Amino acid sequence: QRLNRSLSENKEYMRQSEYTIKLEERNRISQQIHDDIGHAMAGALIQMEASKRLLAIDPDKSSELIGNAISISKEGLERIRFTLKDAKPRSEELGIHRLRLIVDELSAKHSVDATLAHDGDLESITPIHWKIIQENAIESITNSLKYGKASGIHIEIKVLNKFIKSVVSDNGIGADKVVKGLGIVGMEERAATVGGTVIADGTKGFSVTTLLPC
Amino acid sequence: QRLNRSLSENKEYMRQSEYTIKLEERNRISQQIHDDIGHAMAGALIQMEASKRLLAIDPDKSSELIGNAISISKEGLERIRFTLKDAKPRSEELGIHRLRLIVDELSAKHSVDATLAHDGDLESITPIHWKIIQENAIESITNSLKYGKASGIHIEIKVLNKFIKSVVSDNGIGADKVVKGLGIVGMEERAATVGGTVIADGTKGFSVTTLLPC
Amino acid sequence: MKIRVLIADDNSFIREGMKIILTTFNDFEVVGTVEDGAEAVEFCRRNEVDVVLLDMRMPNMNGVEATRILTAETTAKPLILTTFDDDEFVLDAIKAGARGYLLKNNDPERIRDAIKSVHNNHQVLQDVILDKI
Ligand SMILES: Nc1ncnc2c1ncn2[C@@H]1O[C@H](COP(=O)(O)OP(=O)(O)OP(=O)(O)O)[C@@H](O)[C@H]1O
Ligand SMILES: Nc1ncnc2c1ncn2[C@@H]1O[C@H](COP(=O)(O)OP(=O)(O)OP(=O)(O)O)[C@@H](O)[C@H]1O
Ligand SMILES: [K+]
Ligand SMILES: [Mg+2]
Ligand SMILES: [Mg+2]
Ligand SMILES: [Mg+2]
Repeated sequence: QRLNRSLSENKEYMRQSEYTIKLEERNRISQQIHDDIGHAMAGALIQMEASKRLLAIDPDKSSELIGNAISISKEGLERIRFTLKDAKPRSEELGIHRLRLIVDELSAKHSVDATLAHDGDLESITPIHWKIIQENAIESITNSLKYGKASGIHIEIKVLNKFIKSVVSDNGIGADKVVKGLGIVGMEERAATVGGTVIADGTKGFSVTTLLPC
Repeated sequence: QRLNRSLSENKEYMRQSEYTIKLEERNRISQQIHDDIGHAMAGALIQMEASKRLLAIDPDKSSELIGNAISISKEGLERIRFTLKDAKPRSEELGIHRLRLIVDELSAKHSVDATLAHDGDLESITPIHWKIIQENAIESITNSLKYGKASGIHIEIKVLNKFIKSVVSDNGIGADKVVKGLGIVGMEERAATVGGTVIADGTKGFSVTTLLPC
Repeated sequence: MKIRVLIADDNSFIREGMKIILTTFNDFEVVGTVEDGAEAVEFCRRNEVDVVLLDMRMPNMNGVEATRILTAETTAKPLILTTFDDDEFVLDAIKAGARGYLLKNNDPERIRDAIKSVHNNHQVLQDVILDKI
């Protein structure tokens, strides 16, 4: 009970703080674009204007100026590419990183051992897949804490040939009969949006398997 | 005690989550740059190359092409400016927003009423000023919870003609004699980096005033 | 005989600019310019085309899908034109049968050479993407 409350309190706090962090990050990147790319483009623009003016009068000079504009623009594009490469996380990093955060958070703050394992090529998991996997995992964990009284939770992601299989299992008291509530139905609905399914099994501890075609 | 612990636990959680949020925000902006500005620049570049190749053969067409490159680049610059305007928070927003978060967090999670007021033109507070104000406020709040057993904390920011005045006051037990510890000395040092000072007063509740020249 | 090139890009400045650049070389005949992948496929079904310069991001049908169909159904050789080499679709396009990719900010001479080597059945891959395959 206490555990669940603390989880959701943290969620609320995070939601508030998110805005501030986003603003700061946006600010930082904006500055970089402004300094790097904005100035390059402004410089190229002036060279072009000059080239255009000289086109009839002094073609050689005009050609030289447009050459300058080309180099400056190329360098600008090159720099954008660099900034982007630097800035753009691979979706797999974002995805697995998120799960790791959840697992670490569980282990640190709650009296559960949480572990995470994965197998197969994570790169074939799209951001949409990750979103479903994460949301289902959070829902499952909530149940494990609430009903299972589990002391251990394990998350496993397997990328198979045609499927991504994500299993959240606990070592808690399990359930003789699973009467689906909004939690499990929600997981099923999320999976269904990409043609996937969910299997809940309460016979040995509790496990929820999300299968998504890929 | 409990209050303080919860504050610092949240800090730790936030630090972890920050990374994820930043990645997502960076991803979003990168996409925008990629789609908008990158493609515009590529278009301009090819027009320039074409113009250069036609310069001697067909000056009229060449002039038209460079004219295109100029319009595209101008529009691109305009778009960068727009993206930045959209993306770049005014530092005052960032600053006051942060304090508001702190105040809301205090009121929601602790048995204190916290309030925030400001007066004068917040725009003249630089990010460095904000940083000092925020850090000093957090230090003061810690003290108010720890020593003052205060049920009310008030933060007030006043932008005066030559000074920014930031006061954190509580309605707690106060202190007959203030023996400065690392907390207050730290506040003084931060203020000193921009030529400012700190006044601590324990005669009626406790108040800490940070004065920064602007 | 000149190499018959089709240019497919939804950006008219790139389309027309590229056409001018290629026309100033003696090696090419630009047989058409189209605005999306579907038009490119349609054009290649009705006309003899040696090399198709294909933009990645286009409405209706993107470069990847067009590459797949062109490779399966025609003799035209797709060469991808892209702004950024970290574009996630570039790799898909190569898997779908593209002979290579070219950055839009290359020198005209480099673009010329790339089209010629694709025409001669060579692959054109710029360094970065190679280690991803
Ligand atoms: N980890 C678990 N251990 C034991 N029983 C579980 C576990 N997870 C789910 N259950 C059982 O399955 C039922 C259905 O769970 P589900 O999440 O769908 O609904 P709920 O948690 O009861 O309601 P909601 O999620 O809408 O708050 C639960 O009521 C519980 O009896
Ligand atoms: N809000 C307050 N109410 C009552 N007494 C306070 C208050 N703030 C500070 N004091 C008194 O002033 C002293 C100095 O505070 P200061 O923050 O400088 O050091 P500290 O809190 O004792 O140590 P540190 O901040 O390094 O942990 C405190 O020990 C306390 O006696
Ligand atoms: K592209
Ligand atoms: Mg539930
Ligand atoms: Mg202190
Ligand atoms: Mg396009």
